Amino acid sequence: MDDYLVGVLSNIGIVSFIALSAWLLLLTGEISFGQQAFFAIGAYAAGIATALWGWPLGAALGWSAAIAGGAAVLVGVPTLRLHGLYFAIATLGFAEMVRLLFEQFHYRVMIDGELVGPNGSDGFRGIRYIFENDVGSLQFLALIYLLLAAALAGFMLLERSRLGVAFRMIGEDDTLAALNGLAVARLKILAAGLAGALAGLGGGLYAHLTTYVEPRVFDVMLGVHSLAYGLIGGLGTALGPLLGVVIDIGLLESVRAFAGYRMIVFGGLVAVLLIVRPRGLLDEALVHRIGRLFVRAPPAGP
Amino acid sequence: MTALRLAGALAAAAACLSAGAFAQVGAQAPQAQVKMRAKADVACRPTSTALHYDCTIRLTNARTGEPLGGVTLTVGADMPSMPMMHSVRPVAAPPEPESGSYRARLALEMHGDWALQLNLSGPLRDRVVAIVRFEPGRAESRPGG
Amino acid sequence: MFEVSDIVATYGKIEALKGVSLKVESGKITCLLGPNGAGKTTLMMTIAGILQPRRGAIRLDGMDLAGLSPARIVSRGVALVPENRLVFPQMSVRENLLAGAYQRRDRAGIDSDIDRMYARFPRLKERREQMAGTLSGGEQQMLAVARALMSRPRLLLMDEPSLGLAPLIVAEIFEIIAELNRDGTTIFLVEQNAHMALKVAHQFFLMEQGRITFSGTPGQLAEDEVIQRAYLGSRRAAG
Amino acid sequence: MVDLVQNTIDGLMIGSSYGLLALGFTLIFGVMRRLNLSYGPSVMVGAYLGTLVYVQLAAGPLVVLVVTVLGSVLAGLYVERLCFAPMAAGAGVASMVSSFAIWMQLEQAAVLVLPRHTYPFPPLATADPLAFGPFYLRVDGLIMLACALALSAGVQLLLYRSRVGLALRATINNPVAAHLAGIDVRTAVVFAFALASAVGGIAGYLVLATDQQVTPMFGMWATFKGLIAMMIGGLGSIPGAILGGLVLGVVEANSQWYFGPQVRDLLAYVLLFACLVLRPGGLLGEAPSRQQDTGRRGA
Repeated sequence: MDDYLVGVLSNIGIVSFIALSAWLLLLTGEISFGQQAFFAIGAYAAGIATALWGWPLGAALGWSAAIAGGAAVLVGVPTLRLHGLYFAIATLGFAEMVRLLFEQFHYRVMIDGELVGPNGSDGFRGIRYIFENDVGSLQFLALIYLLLAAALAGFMLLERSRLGVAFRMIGEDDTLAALNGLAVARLKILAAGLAGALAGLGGGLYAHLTTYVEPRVFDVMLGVHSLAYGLIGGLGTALGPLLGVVIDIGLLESVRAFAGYRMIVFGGLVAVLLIVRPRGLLDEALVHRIGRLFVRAPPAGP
Repeated sequence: MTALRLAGALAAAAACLSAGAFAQVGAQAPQAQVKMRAKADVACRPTSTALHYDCTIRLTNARTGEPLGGVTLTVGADMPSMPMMHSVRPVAAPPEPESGSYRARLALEMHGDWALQLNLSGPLRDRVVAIVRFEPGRAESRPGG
Repeated sequence: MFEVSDIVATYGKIEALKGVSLKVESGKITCLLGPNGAGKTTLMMTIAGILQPRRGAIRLDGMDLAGLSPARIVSRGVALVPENRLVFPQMSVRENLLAGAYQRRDRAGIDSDIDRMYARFPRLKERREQMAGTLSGGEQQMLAVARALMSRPRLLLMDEPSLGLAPLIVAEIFEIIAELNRDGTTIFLVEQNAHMALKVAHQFFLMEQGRITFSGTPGQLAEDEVIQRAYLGSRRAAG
Repeated sequence: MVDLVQNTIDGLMIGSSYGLLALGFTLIFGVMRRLNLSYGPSVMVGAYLGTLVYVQLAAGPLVVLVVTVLGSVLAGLYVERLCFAPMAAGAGVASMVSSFAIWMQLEQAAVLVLPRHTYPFPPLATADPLAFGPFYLRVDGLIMLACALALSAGVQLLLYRSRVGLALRATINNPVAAHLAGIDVRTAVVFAFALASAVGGIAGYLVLATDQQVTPMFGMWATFKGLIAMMIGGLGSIPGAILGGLVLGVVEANSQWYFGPQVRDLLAYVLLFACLVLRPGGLLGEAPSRQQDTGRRGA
């Protein structure tokens, strides 16, 4: 495979994590403009762990997921009392706070005669783990998709579990869900924590893929894109956001013929798509219909 | 509290999973000792075609400061403000007569700040990132690369 | 003469109206009875133009109203007092009345009509600068009626005007309905409270599952045994 | 102390432009109950057209103002047609994401027409600042403040004293009841978009004429400043929008002076976040009720 293809596939895999993260919150009925904050926290945490502390990659990735998930739970407690637009703007405010804090964040350590570490708005260079340890780009690609597959398998299990049903119930109508005895607040915080951990894991992978991060990477653009993926691809299944990413990054690549008009064409396509299918390509109805093709007998409840 | 405990358990599971995945990848390459690192200076000039730039890249050994010749260099580009959205197909940067000097011609999609990814292979496998602001008629590197 | 013929309307794939035809005589009070979910509100919303019919015609004195926008329908002389007393909660009583006259341009006529509404509904006059959302249920219903009248409708549609109101207020509302009719307004109302409707209405229709299943005068209605049991409640069962 | 007062004066002036942006935002939000992320970029398109006639045709300030406002209105209506009009009720999130996609589109269109990073914008006033004792008042800042107050008063009058204002408020209050009262809700929505874009266009003109330069980033800047000011002041409140803008301006000016530009931006978001968590209704708005909950499925 040529480097370019590997690079694009790696990007698709990594963006999928943050897209899944935003989608998980959409599932519970909340719109977050702020998942890029957890992606950023994960990226910096994992980068610091390998480049400054000499941790192995696996530990660093676990750490990035844990710290981002923890941060998401902490932020979720005050913000999830808000709803709809208020929650969306609060997440946006939080994410921008995180980005601007990283602009102020200097933590540089002399390693091998070179200052390494986050340097405010000049970014964090030299997250060279995969180069120093001879992890090939294909190997890294495999790692990305292994983790993504694990996350997807988790979602598939979630969809069949009581927890998944609970999330969807809350997403449909949280008052009704509460009347049915669900601990809505805790479940939402759980969803926020899981979503944060997913984004953090993606961030950790991203930092090691590019070897370089800077606060600007994590601005609102990334967050709104990741939200859009779920809506383009469809809200009915965890494959929806992935399809969204493939369409976006894949389509962006394929309409390269339009050169400078790319965003004009793409923006228009998305707008038209959302008119035709406001809940995305793989919406609940379609997923249900496809599901019926494969499952003759009704699935047994837990 | 069950929900939060479950969250903790899932986070731990995620950590274990990633650690497991690492074990496969990392097992082949035990933590290397100090490895050679590259440092790069990038200078770009606009060409007569809009959005096309001629870049001269000087690679040095980060520790000794000696010119770094004989590596295979490709140059990709990404926009930090739109990460992973504008990955430009990497171009080969053939060496110039002067040792450690390479030249690449970049075709960008829009003006603005780009993170040039200098991918080194051959005797040294490394990636160096240089931030360059491309504008119509000029290009300017951000120091610190 | 107001006439609905063979109206079909759907909610998604569910046919809510399956070919409804009925006639409302000018100057009379006509009442549409029917159980919950029969399609009565759908019919009202379709006549008012909020919902578009799949097919069929809606005619007021020969003018076709089907397919027109709600604003056009109001300007042709049809006003709906919707279910659940939809008022503009953060606007004053007076502004609600002004909004009802939105299709009219005669400033002086509007002002004198507002005074007429105040005369007819003295409690609205007392509360004219109050936000409509702070009114009681009965007052909101009166405001909704007054607002509909502000467009000077030839046909007034009312969707369950007594719903959720205290018996005394219900009696007052029906008195107003009778009064409006005496002043010459044609009224077509949906009502569950058949006892009250029997006192004022001249003509009845019964709607079940999206179809008209009975039409007749109050006398014929009272004679029909099935309707007796279902809508008027047999005295034996009640006692 | 002198610094504090001077910063506050400067902050009030720049804050008045934030207030105008918030005013436009709150109008669209009030009518649609949806978030128009393309609001700032529409204004940016107008400003780019203004710059175009300035750079290419050496047009005077008045022409630039008219072109900017008209361009903003046209772009705003384009967004309304594509992202809001065709969306069914209940597709609030889709509208928002769609308006984001159109943001990307507008930004690229602007860059295609004028590819450099910055372009000059004609200055609002070149007169020296007025001195009052130790304090200075910038003339362009004063014009900005005066325009903001006059425009918000004008919009308030329009909403509360005119027929079209009645239609708009009725639509905001209860769209179904507005239909039944004979109000042409679609026209009211289009009018709200046009009005909001025009207010945004004027705000954009005032800001850019003070900065004397325009970049494609202005779209994002305008969206976020308007959004923050609107939320601080209270969603749906016109005096709240202006007040929120002024508060944001004062906080920014002082934090810029004492801590630098990065902390200024940080504090703006801290203010937004704290406001939302502690007082979601904003300074003058009403606390959100479940019915007004937007962006959710039912919105």
